[in-house]
Amino acid sequence: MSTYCTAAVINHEEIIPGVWKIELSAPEIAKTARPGQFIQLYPPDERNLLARPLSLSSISKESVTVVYRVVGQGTKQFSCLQVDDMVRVMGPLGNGFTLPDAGTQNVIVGGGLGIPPLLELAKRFHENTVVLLGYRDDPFMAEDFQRLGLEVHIASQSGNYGFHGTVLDLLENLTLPAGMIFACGPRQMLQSVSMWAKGHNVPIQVSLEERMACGLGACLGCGVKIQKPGEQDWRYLRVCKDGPVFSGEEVVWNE
Amino acid sequence: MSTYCTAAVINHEEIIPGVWKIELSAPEIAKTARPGQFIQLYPPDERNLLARPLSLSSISKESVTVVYRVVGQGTKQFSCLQVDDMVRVMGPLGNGFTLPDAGTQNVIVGGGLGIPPLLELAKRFHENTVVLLGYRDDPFMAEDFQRLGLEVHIASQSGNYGFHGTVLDLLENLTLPAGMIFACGPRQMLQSVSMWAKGHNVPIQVSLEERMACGLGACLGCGVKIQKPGEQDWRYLRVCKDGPVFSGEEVVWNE
Amino acid sequence: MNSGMETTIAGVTWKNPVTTASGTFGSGREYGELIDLNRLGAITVKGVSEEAWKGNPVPRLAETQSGLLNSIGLQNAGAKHFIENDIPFLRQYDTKIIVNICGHTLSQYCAVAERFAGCDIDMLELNISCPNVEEGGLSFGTDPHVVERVVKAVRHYVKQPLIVKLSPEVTDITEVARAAVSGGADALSLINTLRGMKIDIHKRRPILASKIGGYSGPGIMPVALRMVYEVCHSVDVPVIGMGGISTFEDALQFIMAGAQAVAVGTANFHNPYATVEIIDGIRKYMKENRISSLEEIRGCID
Amino acid sequence: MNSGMETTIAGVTWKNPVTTASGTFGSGREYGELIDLNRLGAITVKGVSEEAWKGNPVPRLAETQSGLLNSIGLQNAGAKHFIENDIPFLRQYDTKIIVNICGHTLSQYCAVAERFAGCDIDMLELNISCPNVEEGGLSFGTDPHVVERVVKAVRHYVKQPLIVKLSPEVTDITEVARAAVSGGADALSLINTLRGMKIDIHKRRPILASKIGGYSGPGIMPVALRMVYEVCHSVDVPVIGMGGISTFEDALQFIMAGAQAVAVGTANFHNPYATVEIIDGIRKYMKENRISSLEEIRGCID
Ligand SMILES: Cc1cc2nc3c(=O)[nH]c(=O)nc-3n(C[C@H](O)[C@H](O)[C@H](O)COP(=O)(O)OP(=O)(O)OC[C@H]3O[C@@H](n4cnc5c(N)ncnc54)[C@H](O)[C@@H]3O)c2cc1C
Ligand SMILES: Cc1cc2nc3c(=O)[nH]c(=O)nc-3n(C[C@H](O)[C@H](O)[C@H](O)COP(=O)(O)OP(=O)(O)OC[C@H]3O[C@@H](n4cnc5c(N)ncnc54)[C@H](O)[C@@H]3O)c2cc1C
Ligand SMILES: Cc1cc2nc3c(=O)[nH]c(=O)nc-3n(C[C@H](O)[C@H](O)[C@H](O)COP(=O)(O)O)c2cc1C
Ligand SMILES: Cc1cc2nc3c(=O)[nH]c(=O)nc-3n(C[C@H](O)[C@H](O)[C@H](O)COP(=O)(O)O)c2cc1C
Ligand code: FES
Ligand code: FES
Repeated sequence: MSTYCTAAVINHEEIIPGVWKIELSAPEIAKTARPGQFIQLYPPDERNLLARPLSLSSISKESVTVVYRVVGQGTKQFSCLQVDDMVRVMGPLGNGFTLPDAGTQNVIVGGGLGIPPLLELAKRFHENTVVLLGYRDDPFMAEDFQRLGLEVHIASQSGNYGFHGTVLDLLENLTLPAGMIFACGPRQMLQSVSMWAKGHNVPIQVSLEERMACGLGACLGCGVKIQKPGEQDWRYLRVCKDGPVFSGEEVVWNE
Repeated sequence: MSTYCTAAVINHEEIIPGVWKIELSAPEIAKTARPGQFIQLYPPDERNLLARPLSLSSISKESVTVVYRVVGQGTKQFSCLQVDDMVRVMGPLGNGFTLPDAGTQNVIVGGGLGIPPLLELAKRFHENTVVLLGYRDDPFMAEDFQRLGLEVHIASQSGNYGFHGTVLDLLENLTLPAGMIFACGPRQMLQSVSMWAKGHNVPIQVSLEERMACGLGACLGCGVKIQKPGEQDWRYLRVCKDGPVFSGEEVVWNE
Repeated sequence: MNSGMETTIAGVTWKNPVTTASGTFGSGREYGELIDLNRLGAITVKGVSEEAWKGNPVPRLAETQSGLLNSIGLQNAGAKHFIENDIPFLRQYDTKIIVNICGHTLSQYCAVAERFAGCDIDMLELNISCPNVEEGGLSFGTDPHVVERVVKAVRHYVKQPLIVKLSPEVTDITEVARAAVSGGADALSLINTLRGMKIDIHKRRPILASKIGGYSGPGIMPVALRMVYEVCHSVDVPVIGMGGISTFEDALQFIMAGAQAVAVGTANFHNPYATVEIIDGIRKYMKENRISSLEEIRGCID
Repeated sequence: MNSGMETTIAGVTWKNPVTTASGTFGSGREYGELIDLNRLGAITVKGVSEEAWKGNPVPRLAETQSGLLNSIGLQNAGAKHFIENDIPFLRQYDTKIIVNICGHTLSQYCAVAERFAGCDIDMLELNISCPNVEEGGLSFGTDPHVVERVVKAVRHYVKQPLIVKLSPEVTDITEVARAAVSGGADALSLINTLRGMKIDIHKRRPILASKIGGYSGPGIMPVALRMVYEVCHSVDVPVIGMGGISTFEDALQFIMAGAQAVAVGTANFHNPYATVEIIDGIRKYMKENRISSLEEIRGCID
């Protein structure tokens, strides 16, 4: 069940240049939200008709937090929101991650802005979990994962920080066999991690993005090619309703 | 010469319910502004493309003041402006009133929201001036005229205040012969005052309104039917550039 | 109790004049989580074709200033799936069901119309105006002669009152409207989207994978209102007006222009409560202006 | 010094690809108080007819969401007045002069074209697409056969390069574009306004005295861009794109769609500096993206 409401900004800070963390007071949304779900946040300038989908980064009793990068008109406007400003929001939306059976060896794989959406998931895991974080350059939010007491490995493409390489390299170097992979990040990364998972026969859940209008599953704007086992051909499922989390094996990657 | 700039709000108050007085810091505009001229004020919500024309009510060295009634989307937005907010403005625009020769017996006739635009004009007169103000109901800004030491007569249609009637009744009751009439108010009132002036052979300047786009004289959106003495037919002149002040005799009233 | 908002279109009485624009509201299921579907005069569902259609490649959506471009391409699971899943769902609610149908060829149109003939639905809307499919769709909707022929052919299979949905992409909308009526339309709906484009100047390519998409939202409303006004003055069948309606003021403009009812599309994306807020707003306006029936203001613009 | 922004249209080289849309900028005099007219690639003036035209009744303007309706009705003081007053004024500036001409009848079009034949102007723009006059205007602009005939007839009297301005109110813009070219157009400009309407629900009447007016501004841009893209892929003459352009990003979209130049109209009302800000913005984009000539990006959308 999702809600549409006007929420007050409780906290808002720029965590690294161009990337903001915003906490919204939205008890109705927080109540039922699960890791991997997202909200639709409406830009204050009404010339922008469409809400922007942003994944939940953490969920508390009364509030939800998302982390976003300023990329265009909508996120630019969000970055101007002040504490106590009101903003229209709808959520929680989408399926979220399916939590594994206890005892599964979880591997969380995040790249760039795909990292924050994995934090709430990581909070649900207390053991048997390795977190692999890939950055282009300087890292952010790594300490949020470390603080959970999980095993965290970091890679950066620039080599400025942690391992000089990608999360795929980190995956290759895993010492334990992975039982389930949870991945969020650029499509390219999700594709290669899914290929790796397929090759190693590890089930994988990936969180995808696509442009959205309704966010509810009604407009069919946000198609992703999915071919389920046993089906003869792919068909478009909806990122907003059938996802954003899909089984990596079922995604038809080659576009 | 007019300027287009962003001006800070210096003062803003609701003087009677639904009517606001706003003072803008705009030295460039104030420098050359004359009584009877107007500004174009741009609504903050960019879905409203067009600026709103508002007549100058008073002009100081560094600032200009306008008084407006909240009637629609644009003026509603203006009423939400706070002191220190910035707003886009263009001005001064239009011709303004032509000041009479010294010694002329001036009659200033204002009705409703047509009253504030006459204040700056009244300030330029120190004697030989009668001010006739007509209200539907409760009066506003009458004291601003009284404070100038001019002879002020008030009428209200409700009879709640002053003379029970219209400014036309006040005109009829004038004891001195009028030398020049300056009028601003609803079109209906301007028409009847112009008829009166014609009948009494008194020259009259009226300030008119029409919907505007450019405000500069370029788009020909703001036509008013004018027939100048000696011309065979009327033609559309521009309220924004050729007016807003016209000779009441030259306006073709019957539409 | 009579609210004064009841609206009869081709013999079917809606409790109020507000429906949803096809394709923006699915079959109501998703928005039903947020609003009470019983409130709606009718629900017009996403276009249904005889067989399932895959739809167009993504990205399928592009936001423009005060508008939206879409190139969904009428993705749908086919008539059989719809009949089994959506009609029973919709019948739980006290609202009329309007099924929007589409096809690539005339025989596909006829087949899907025929399939719905025996179904428990209230009205059928024939979409001959979708800009997002290669064959059929728009090409059927722009030439008055073709329009008349297509409507006549499909009409033969239709058992419910038939609404024909017009494309705005024509030189003279009244000509097409008259053709649809003489082909047998019981009512008309307009407008479908205008075709539009948006380019990403940094990536130097169109935002939509299909390059061109259907333009909807507040940005098309002046055109939609003008066309509804023109059509209402040209034909005698009732008109369902749509195109950018987002507020009750917008809806009333269409009704004053002569529309019997209105549909709300893109506005749902901007405000999921749009439909019910519009219904409430119309009621409030009627009360404040002592209007006891919409007939008093409908078509008051001559 | 070559800025990379020089644009040649039908043999006339503008210093940059930005002009004003006819009717939104007068003859430049008024905006000249606020901006330096020397900055503009060209100035396209308000439509001029052979005799003076009174124009339509007021109100002539209605604001819509992200748009504007106008029904000026081509009010102008006639060709003689224009030639005596405006050409000498404009010639003071280092910019090209484009005169937009209109008529009620074919012979009026020819007469005004002939009158400008001997005048010191750079290009002539033939407006066969104005929605706001009863005769001529739009009716000349929608039927491809009529378009070809009108252009051919007027062409005969024209001495300067001839731009033909197209109406968007047609089923297939490329058909009309090809007709104009085969009639002898050296360049095309598009789009003129779409026809739209707005109703005051409190007064229960249209805002415009003429009821229907021409719709312009950001709300029409998706349609304008799509049409410019389609026309650029259908004819070989240069195209001047317009319709809602308000920022340099908008202008670049038209150039990437294939436009040789762009015109800025309604945006002037929202921001009198729009034209010069667009020119500066294009220059900045070129610098940041190491583009030395607009040719590198023009028409990059295939
Ligand atoms: C399920 C989901 C979860 C997401 N979670 C996050 C997150 O946690 N943090 C984050 O920074 N970003 C996230 N994104 C991407 C985010 O939605 C876009 O960056 C954002 O919409 C851009 O909006 P804008 O107005 O700034 O950009 P503009 O380019 O001005 O937006 C124009 C239109 O395109 C859409 N759009 C642009 N980029 C994207 C994109 N990558 N995905 C979907 N729509 C897009 C916008 O929503 C808008 O409708 C998520 C996307 C999806 C689909
Ligand atoms: C020269 C001039 C001076 C004016 N001075 C004053 C003044 O000092 N105080 C004051 O309260 N009002 C004044 N007005 C009227 C004022 O411009 C309108 O009340 C205002 O534009 C309404 O804007 P809105 O967005 O609230 O209304 P809306 O109805 O939402 O506006 C829609 C459009 O119609 C235009 N419009 C609506 N009413 C008028 C009108 N009466 N005149 C011109 N355009 C209109 C708006 O500018 C806008 O473009 C003046 C008008 C003119 C032409
Ligand atoms: C995402 C989307 C999908 C649509 N799908 C359909 C459709 O399947 N059948 C149809 O007849 N119209 C379809 N339309 C057109 C709408 O029903 C409506 O005619 C148009 O959007 C104008 O109304 P609006 O501005 O209120 O959205 C679609 C519009 C949108 C935005
Ligand atoms: C107030 C106004 C007056 C116009 N007058 C003319 C005209 O005289 N001749 C003409 O060809 N086009 C005229 N147009 C159309 C514009 O030149 C332009 O084609 C249209 O407005 C789309 O561009 P825009 O959205 O940038 O304004 C006029 C437009 C407006 C808004
Ligand atoms: S955004 Fe509408 S179905 Fe996903
Ligand atoms: S508003 Fe443009 S000429 Fe007056």
